[in-house]
Amino acid sequence: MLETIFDISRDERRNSQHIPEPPAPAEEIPERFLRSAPPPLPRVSELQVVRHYTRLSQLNFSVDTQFYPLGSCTMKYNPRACHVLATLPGFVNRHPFSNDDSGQGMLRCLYELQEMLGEIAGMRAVSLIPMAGAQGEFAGVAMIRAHHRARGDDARREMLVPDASHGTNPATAAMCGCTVREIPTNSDGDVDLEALRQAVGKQTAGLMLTNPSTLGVFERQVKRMAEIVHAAGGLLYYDGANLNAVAGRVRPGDMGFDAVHFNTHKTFATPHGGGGPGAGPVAVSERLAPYLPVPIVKKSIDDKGREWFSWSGEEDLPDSIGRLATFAGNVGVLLRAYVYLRMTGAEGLRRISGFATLNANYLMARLRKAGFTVAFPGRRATHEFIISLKPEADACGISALDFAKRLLEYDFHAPTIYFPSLVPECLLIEPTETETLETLDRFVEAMIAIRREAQTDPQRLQTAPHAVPIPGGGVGRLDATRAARKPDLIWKEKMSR
Amino acid sequence: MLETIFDISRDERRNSQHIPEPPAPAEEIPERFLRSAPPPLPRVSELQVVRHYTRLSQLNFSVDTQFYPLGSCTMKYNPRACHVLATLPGFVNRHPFSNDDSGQGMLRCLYELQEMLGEIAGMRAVSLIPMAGAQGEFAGVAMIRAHHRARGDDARREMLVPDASHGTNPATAAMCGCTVREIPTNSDGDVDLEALRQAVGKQTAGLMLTNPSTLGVFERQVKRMAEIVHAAGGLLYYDGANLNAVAGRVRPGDMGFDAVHFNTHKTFATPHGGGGPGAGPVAVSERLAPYLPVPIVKKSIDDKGREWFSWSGEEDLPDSIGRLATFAGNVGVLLRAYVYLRMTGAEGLRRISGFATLNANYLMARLRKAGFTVAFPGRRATHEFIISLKPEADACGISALDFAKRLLEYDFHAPTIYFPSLVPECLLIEPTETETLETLDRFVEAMIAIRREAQTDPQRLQTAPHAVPIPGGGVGRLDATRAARKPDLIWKEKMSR
Amino acid sequence: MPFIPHTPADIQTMLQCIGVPEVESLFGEIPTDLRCPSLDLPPALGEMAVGRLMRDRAESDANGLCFIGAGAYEHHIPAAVWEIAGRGEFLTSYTPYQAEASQGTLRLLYEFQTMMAGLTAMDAGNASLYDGGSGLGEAVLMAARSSAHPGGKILLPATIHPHYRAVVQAMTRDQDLEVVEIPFDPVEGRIHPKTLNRFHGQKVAALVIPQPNFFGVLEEVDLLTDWAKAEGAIVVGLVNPVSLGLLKPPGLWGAQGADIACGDGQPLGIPLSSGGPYFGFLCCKQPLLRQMPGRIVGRTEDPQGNTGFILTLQAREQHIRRAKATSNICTNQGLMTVAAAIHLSLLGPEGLANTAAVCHARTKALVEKLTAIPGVTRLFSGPFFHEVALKLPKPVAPVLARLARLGIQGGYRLGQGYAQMDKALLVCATETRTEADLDLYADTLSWVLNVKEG
Amino acid sequence: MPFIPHTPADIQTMLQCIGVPEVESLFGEIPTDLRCPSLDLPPALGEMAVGRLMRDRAESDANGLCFIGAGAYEHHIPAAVWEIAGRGEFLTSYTPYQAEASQGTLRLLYEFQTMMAGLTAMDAGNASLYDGGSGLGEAVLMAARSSAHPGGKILLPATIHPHYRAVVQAMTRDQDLEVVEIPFDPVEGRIHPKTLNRFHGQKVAALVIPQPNFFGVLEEVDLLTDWAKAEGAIVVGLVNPVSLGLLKPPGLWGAQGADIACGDGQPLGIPLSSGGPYFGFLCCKQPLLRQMPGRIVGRTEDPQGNTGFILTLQAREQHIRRAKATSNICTNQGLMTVAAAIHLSLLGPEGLANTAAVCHARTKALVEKLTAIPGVTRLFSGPFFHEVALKLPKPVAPVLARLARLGIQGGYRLGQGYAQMDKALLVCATETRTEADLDLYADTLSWVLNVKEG
Ligand SMILES: Cc1ncc(COP(=O)(O)O)c(C=O)c1O
Ligand SMILES: Cc1ncc(COP(=O)(O)O)c(C=O)c1O
Repeated sequence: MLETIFDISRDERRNSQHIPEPPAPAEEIPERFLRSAPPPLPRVSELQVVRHYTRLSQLNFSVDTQFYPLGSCTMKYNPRACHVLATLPGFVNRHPFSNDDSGQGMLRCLYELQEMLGEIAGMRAVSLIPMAGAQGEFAGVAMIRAHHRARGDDARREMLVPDASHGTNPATAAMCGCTVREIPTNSDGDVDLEALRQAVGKQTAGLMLTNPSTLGVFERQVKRMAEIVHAAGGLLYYDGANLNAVAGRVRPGDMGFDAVHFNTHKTFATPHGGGGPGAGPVAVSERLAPYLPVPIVKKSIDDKGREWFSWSGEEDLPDSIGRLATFAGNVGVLLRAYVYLRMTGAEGLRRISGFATLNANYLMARLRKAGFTVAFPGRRATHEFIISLKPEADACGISALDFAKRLLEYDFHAPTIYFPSLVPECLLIEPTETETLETLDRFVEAMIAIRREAQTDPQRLQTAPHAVPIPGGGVGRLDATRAARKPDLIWKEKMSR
Repeated sequence: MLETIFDISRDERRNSQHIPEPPAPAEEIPERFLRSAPPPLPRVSELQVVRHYTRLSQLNFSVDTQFYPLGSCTMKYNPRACHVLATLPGFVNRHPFSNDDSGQGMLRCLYELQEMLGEIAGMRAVSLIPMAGAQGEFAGVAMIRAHHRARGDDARREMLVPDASHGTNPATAAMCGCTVREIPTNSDGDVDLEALRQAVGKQTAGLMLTNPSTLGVFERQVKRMAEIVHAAGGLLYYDGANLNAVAGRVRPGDMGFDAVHFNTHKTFATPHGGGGPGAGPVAVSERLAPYLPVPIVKKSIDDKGREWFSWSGEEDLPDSIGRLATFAGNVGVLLRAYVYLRMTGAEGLRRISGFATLNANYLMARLRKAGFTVAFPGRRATHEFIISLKPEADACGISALDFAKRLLEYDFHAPTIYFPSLVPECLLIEPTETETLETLDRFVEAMIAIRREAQTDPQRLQTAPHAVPIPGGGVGRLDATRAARKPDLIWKEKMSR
Repeated sequence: MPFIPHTPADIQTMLQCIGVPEVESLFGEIPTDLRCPSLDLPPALGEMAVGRLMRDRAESDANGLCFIGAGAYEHHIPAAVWEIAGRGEFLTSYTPYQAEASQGTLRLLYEFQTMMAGLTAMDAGNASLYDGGSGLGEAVLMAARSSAHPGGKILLPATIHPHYRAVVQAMTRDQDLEVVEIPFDPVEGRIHPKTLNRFHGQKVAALVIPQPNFFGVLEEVDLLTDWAKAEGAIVVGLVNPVSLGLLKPPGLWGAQGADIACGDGQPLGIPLSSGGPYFGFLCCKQPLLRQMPGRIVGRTEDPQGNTGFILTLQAREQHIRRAKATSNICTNQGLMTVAAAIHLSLLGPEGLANTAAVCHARTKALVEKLTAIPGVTRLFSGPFFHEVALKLPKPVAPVLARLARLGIQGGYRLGQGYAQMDKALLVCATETRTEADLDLYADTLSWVLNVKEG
Repeated sequence: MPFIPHTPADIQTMLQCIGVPEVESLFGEIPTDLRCPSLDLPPALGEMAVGRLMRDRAESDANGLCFIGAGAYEHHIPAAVWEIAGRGEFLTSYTPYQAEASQGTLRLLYEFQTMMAGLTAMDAGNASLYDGGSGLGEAVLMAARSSAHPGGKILLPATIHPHYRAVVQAMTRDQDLEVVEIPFDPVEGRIHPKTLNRFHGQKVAALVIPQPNFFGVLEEVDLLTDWAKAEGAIVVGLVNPVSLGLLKPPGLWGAQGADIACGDGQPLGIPLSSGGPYFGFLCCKQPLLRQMPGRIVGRTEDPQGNTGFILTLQAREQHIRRAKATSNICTNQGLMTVAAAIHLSLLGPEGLANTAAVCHARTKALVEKLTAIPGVTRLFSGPFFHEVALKLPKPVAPVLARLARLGIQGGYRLGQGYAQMDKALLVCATETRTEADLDLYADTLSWVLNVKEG
């Protein structure tokens, strides 16, 4: 059993190589400002730290170690070159307020990234600032509201979202002071156009849409939807989380959207880091350009005729929705995206969406042939697709959760479960383009084997995982209810023997 | 079951990001020089490579993940700072034949390392060239022979080594054209002085000695030994593999040795890298200095009065035994040792040997109290010590090997077994100074538990390990005989489906 | 094909199984008029060529000797921090939805939460927000939601980082919250507690207290906290985590302590990186727990009684609660918290305490050296931590430009964020600055100030 | 205490258990007159200070644009190579004595052996030697041991790297082996097969054949191999592993192939690092297997029939055979082979083949540009791989010094290794050199050659 770092802490243990000599006591800081006891941190040796966290790391499933078909998350291979080149000393050691002279390399990369993202989105202008997709959404909706406000129409405070939309969409709308109205999906997985028509009106701020949608299908009537919303005076926001399915093939701008965010950590292969960081740059059409969050990289020509890059802030964009990040957003993440795009180029990007789609459709076809229930059997899969385990649940008394937990024991990370909630007992499966045919086939075999187990030994699933087979770290299925009922969120035991 | 990289190879799979565009065919290279088929390498994607080798890595026990008390190997914590600072771009990108101007930083470090090692050894001059301990030994014995040769006494070709000496000692002597005579050890673990006295003579080239010896005790009569050998016209070589026990406290030069090698990968914390690289710098007394292997870093003062460092070769040391490395030896490893020594200083070095010794003596005391048989109960342990499992073997029919294999299942790397061969069923245990008391205590508990198992369930040991619990990589005890009988050393199956 | 493992044979097998002739057919549902011809992007380069390009660009970015703070601080980062945080299993996993397959990340986050709650003397912490500025925005929204005076005023001192205030503005604009700026005392460079009296009884929802404030000055946190609590307001402490090695933690301010503590985690092992990725931390007292935004990890058990860790209190979050969630945050700054947990473990209590003390001592020494230059004086009289505002005898902008050309990043020009401060310079010296660095700066500044304009 | 975890309480517990009053007591067996007072070493520095010191020194080491080869080559190293090879489990494990706890290293080494044997067309390979030079030394000793003419001549062409020949000298001096240097044809820059005829029937134990040779020239390996085999000699092929992407592997030279192949593995993903750590590789045909020095990994099974890997044929090694071992080598260059295996897997057959082809093409282009400069000519006429010896109109040393000051490492001065070659320069261009690099070199060299002396 591995312990926490606090269990292994001991009084008076210290790493003097990291402890600066204490100066003379800080007399001129009055007593009342000072803490009375040293901060409660673990006292462990450097070897203990290295060993503890190295072993902790080994308890994770990750793209580097397992197939990780987590739908909507695009867990593809993150080229190490992106990571290594974005963390070169010149980049990581620069202070955000260092003068622009000292950041021309970085600024040039970001400027070019702005240009590339504008082209990929089919949009006029780009701000790289948002630090994740959800913040990109915030920027988008805030810009839509700024636009209405500027037109003297601040009553438009209702945001439309499909009922299958990702949780960040309605949550974002709410953070921007909008009420949310959900539009139903029809049985084909497209938005119900009639319902949309009835929903729009003078109150409509806009519509937020993911396309391909979170149902794993391409919203075919997107242009009609744009017409309806635009005709009603609303604007359209494109949630770019699923761009890996269509990058280089379809552009949100061409579909009629007014704003879009990218999830660089999905489409452009930034590692997800156990939860982040990512980046959520936004691209907008001409009419929203004045409202982009600042700062933005601008290019000018200096007195010697050379290109010169600098941050441009509120002075240049007086109508901006303002600042969303303290400095310039997740620069290091954006550099990773830049490197990735320089390695793929336009053709590579097209290939990525092509093969992401091929892998998803192949996996869907194989699972369907194996008798699994595909949520939208009449539709092509995009880069992901949904199967419903409702039949298995009804027949064997197992749930999608049970299935997912058992998959871990087969050494696969589980797909996304119970999202979108429209489809009962669903798995949202996104294999990504970087996985091999052999891996997909092994996954299909595991799915079939588990279904067989569901029939013969449902308890095997219901109690899975028994212990993910990792030394010292194996735990069986964890009790989520207990965790929420009496939250134990920090270590409270005494921290030394 | 993980496969080899060849199992997952597929025809026509390729990583185009690493494949340069082929140029026009190399017409001017005549056909007869060219290979007819592409080289037989695996065809795998970058993700496959990353996943395959990441998972392979997880199959290893290592200092970063386990207690690794492998006697004679000094498996202590390797500070990450040494690794990171020795691999800064300025150091790793420099060509060995780049001009000295471009290497002043590196050369200054190596020069100072020479100085520091000379001080630690109590010797006059140092060459950093040897690339491991064994090559350091080679340098030492070759210098001893060169010394005799220069004195016109080339008949001295017998090298004395204690019977407990490490295998590299006699093997080195043989590579230097010496015959080897082993000197017995007395029951206290010291060399039998009388036997030594009788062994020396006109044929004696010298004596190779490790002190503390591989028996985990300090050779108390070392000065008498030096006198005996010197009196007979031989020279003394100090195998520095065990220096971690006495560094900063006793100097080989003061003990009477003429040459010494360091194992930087032991004493100065270079990671062992699954087998290497290490470095084996040699330090020598005045009389052997002319024979040091080249090149050596020398310091001069340039025309502007600044210190200037450069490699000095055969020109400056015409009597050198010559070159042992193509370039300048394992520079990167030497830089690690330099960083380590700058962090410890003299006091830190003394502390290291102090606590290495404390840990070993504590572990020995605890195991002895628990009823294990210590090989030299009358002696202090140095940084390591030996226990013999002969009583357990006789009583339960288990062997030291069985014990070692069972320890793996307790998540400990096994100590060195069956070396030195003088002590039957022995474990040579070296805990090192970087391990905590808690870890030592857990190790003792495991040893006690295994001995109990030996009594109640010897088969549990004899068949251990059943599978080291690592996902996909667990193997039970491997058949060494089968491996040697019909060697299967390379993958011969066809390399694609 | 870069990053795509498919062989021609694989592609055939797969297309056959799907029943389509080519990959393009899979896009048949996309209306043809939407399909775009090829994009105008720079041509694809191999890794070697991109490597050379990026190395050239990185080399042109040199920071020089840095005396800027202003929200981002150069600290010693032990080499082990990123060696371990960069391991593939941390780097390439996602939010730990499948707890049993993510115990590494989860256990680490539990430890991280504990460390942050311990540093701030709070009862709980979350698993990170984007950065300090947006973290403060979330803290303000959280305070507004939890306050006894819903719709009341949010008091935001002008001694808070100007960019933080801008972010709070942007994040609250569409919420119809009344955010009120509190002016500072121009002599002391901090809020004079009396300034607050004019808000007495005016339904103050929350007061944000920066410690140290943007000028590096220490606010009278006890008095301010007591005042706010008496008004029934939520107190949000905005703190520098390294300063907490030395300074009283927000949870202990005044009689009752602050309710929420937040700040930027960058000083805890995160490189400067031109501003990001950093991470925002957010901790709170028990009663506010269910108003917290972001991921939270809890300890629980499996059926065998093994301890395990899991994302918990998810009913606060967007993926469950949608429009009613406490925030829209989904992806956070996970990997940065991995680094921070490792960093704090390596430093330990004494490491953090001494680092804070040395930062203070170095800044004090720097200020002594700089104010020895004729015409250079301290702008404010309040006690400071590791930043100090100076007044120069000349406008700051050209001085900084000149210093930069001489390899010194001399500080933050306060005129950027505050009116009428064109001659004010904010300087910082952390434990990374040696005595020789300070002397070099003082000598160079002295020289620059004496050079004739031109 | 740096790297020592003991607390005062721990120390007391431990001393008590041992039964001594203090740590010093543990050294009581060391004669007092041997104990030294404190050493004169530089004072200990914290990691931060050492970091700054090393960064300053590394920054003063800049390589510039490099056209030197001469045994060490700048190649593209995919970023993934060291990201994975640097993982703690590879970095901090030891020689895999406990096979069941070292399957990672062992399986990788088996793969590495296979790749090297495949590249060289041999039957087996070992797990590395120190470097190319010492590896050749071992190969020569191995050949001498295995030869049908024990005590016979070892023929070592002068077209072999001068340092390699020096290492062979040093390693064989005390073995009483007769190592004979073979001169090269001054026009072609390689061994003229006729040169060998004078050794006909003279008990030649072994012939070493470099391909390409030190001048970059391709030797007539088929003819040389056939001659040596006819004499009953062992043939040792000394090869550049990248060249084997394009060139015929030693195992296929002549009618029977070479017996041993060796060389330096540096071009396979190992950074230049001023000369090391690199690794030597050694492969051989089946009959010589038990004469091989170094670790060898074999495939075997556990009782359940699981495949596993283990160190094998240990009866050759020093720890078993002591004075009768095939070599004294113990620690080898393990981690470098980890990098090489990953590197070769990432490149694959086409990657290595194209790299070799591009190296050749770049060098060809470079030579065309340089020989367009008046007075610069090729020194030798033989076909080349990726290095070429040039004759300059002036002594090379000052030209190189001047080029270095302009940021170009222009090549290897052949006068260092060969008499009467003071105007000869060995240049190399790998796939890392762009067309623009070549032009820059040509322009700069042309300028330097035209500058008036003084
Ligand atoms: C469809 C969709 N939209 C939005 C988001 C939010 O993006 P982020 O997590 O980067 O904030 C996600 C992330 O999972 C998503 O899948
Ligand atoms: C006592 C002793 N001598 C010599 C050596 C050889 O050193 P190296 O492995 O560095 O060649 C060792 C290595 O294990 C050793 O333990």
